[in-house]
Amino acid sequence: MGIADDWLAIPPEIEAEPGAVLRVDVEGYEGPLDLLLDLARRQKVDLAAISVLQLAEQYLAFIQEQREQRIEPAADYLVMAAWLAYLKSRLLLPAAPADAEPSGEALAAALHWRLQRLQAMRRAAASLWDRPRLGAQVLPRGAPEPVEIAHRPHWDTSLLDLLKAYATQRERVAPAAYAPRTRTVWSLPDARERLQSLLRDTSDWISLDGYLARFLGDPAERATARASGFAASLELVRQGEVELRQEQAFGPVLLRRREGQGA
Amino acid sequence: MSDEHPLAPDPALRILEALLFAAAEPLTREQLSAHLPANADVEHLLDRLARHYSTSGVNLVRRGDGWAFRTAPDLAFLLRTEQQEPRTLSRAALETLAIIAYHQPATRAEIESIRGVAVGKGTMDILLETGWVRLRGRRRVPGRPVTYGTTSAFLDHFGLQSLGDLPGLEDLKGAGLLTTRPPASLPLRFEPPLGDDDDPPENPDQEDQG
Amino acid sequence: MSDEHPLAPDPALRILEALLFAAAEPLTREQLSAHLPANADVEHLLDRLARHYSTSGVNLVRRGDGWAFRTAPDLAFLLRTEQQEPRTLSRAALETLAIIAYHQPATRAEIESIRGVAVGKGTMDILLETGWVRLRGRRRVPGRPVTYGTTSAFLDHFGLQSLGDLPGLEDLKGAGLLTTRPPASLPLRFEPPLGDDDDPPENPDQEDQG
Repeated sequence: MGIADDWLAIPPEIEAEPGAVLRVDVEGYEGPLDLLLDLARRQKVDLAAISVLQLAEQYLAFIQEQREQRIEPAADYLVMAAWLAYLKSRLLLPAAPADAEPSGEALAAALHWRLQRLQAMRRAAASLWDRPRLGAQVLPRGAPEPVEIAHRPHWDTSLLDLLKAYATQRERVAPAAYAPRTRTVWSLPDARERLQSLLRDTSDWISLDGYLARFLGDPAERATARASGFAASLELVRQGEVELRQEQAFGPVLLRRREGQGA
Repeated sequence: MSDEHPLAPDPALRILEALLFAAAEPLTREQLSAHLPANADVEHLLDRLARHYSTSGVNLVRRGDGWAFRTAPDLAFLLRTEQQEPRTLSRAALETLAIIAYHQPATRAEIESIRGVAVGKGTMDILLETGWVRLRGRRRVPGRPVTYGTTSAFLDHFGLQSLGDLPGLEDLKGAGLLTTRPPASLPLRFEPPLGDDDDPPENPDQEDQG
Repeated sequence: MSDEHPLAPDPALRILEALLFAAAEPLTREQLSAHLPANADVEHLLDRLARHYSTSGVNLVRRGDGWAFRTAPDLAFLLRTEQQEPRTLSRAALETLAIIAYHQPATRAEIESIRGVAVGKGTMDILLETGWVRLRGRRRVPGRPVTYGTTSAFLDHFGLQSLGDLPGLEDLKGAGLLTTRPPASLPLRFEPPLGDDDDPPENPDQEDQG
């Protein structure tokens, strides 16, 4: 990488030496390119016709002058100075036949192009600013009438929703015809009486369920009949009138009249 | 007909045009004439400019002491855009709407007696905002309570040709929406619950207020 | 010569006129055509309207994708007394703006290589704050540096129809001054921030991310 590539790189931090010369930006210039452009302008010729060699010498003289005043220009000015010194040497010395480095003329042309480009951008900036600008020479509508945004609700309610709502209310307020279901319940005395009358006629074991089935046509009454019948049979056992037997868990409950009792 | 601007030759009119266009507030004749030659007849120029813009999309109008460009009144709609926002009616609003639809004209007290709860003011406001419910008039009973009914926008929205298209109770039952038959003691649709001392609903033409 | 407005018969032109008059910012063709019949030739209507106003105190001008009414530039003398300079830019900021405008999309390194000096952070902040400069995307090179470009507000502020209207653009292009590398005739690698393995700046359309 030649020095030509380096001169615009971000300069390394230069360590401040105590008591040494002041390092400052060159007053009034925005960087080395700006300084070069200004020096070029002082040649009072068109930039296209400028002598790059002369420009390099002026720059180097300017920097030297600064240093004599014990002012050390900022690093990028010095990098440019080094590059220009190199350029000058390339321009003055004849190029060696097998020289890999670019010719002095090519370096000078490149610098020239950079200066022209910067100057072109400066002129463009100025002519841009000289245009009739909005708010300065051209005005927009002073009293714009902003567009009002009206939020219009869109109700997503369907006829079905409406009808459901109506039906729900009509049902809610309709007086309910509440009729508690009456159930036949066998009382214990009834059950006892019926068991007694059944057992009176036989001395065999009979199944409680089988006996109930004989009496009951309505299956809805079977639960109450079984509960009351079983409770009544226990009562009869306690009084010594009846024997109860069950062969296995959940098996049929069998009952028989006690011998010597009853009729 | 040419599209060329007929004002071109008159620099004074161009100046007025630019000044009035750029001004944030109406400009008075004095403010305008400060920019014109001393002998300019500002009043006359303003009249010409106003006439020139009279059929345009913007008009030059007088505002107090001043003059200003304003959008032509018939184009004011351009400056409003509508944004639809989907919204859902609350259950209370929907039920109230249903009662009004079936029992109109209905007073608030009647609605409340059917719903069994008070109707909030907000609920009625929302229904009026939907454009589906309107004030129909006043019942001729003590206190002259306001009656509510539905609008043609209501019919439009729900796809009904007329109120007679609202399904009857039997239809609702047939559709499985009603499981029990409401007792006859509740009023049927279109029959306001009139007390003994109520007048029948007035002629809607007399009654309408909107 | 009549003062009657020759646009009167065309409702579409009146609508465009009203919309553009009412807006402070340029309106795009899409924004305008939303208010016109579907078959309206907006481009043609805008041309007619612009021609109609071309000699008026107010002109209809194109600003990038948008159109806006603006006071005629030759009447600037009127306004100078009324208006204060709305904004001034430092020399550094103005140069940076010009470089971005002519070289966009441009990275900070490219701006710095043209100016020969680092771009202060404050400078870029100020330019972004003006609303004239925006982040355009990232260059597809190592480090993916951010690229900058101008906005439609930039066109509006500087009275440019499009970026093609930038003063002297064609001459600068012809002179080879809008490249970020020296012309091929210069056998030099000259841009230290970019290495050999850098891609050239891409097509802005591909590069844009926002």
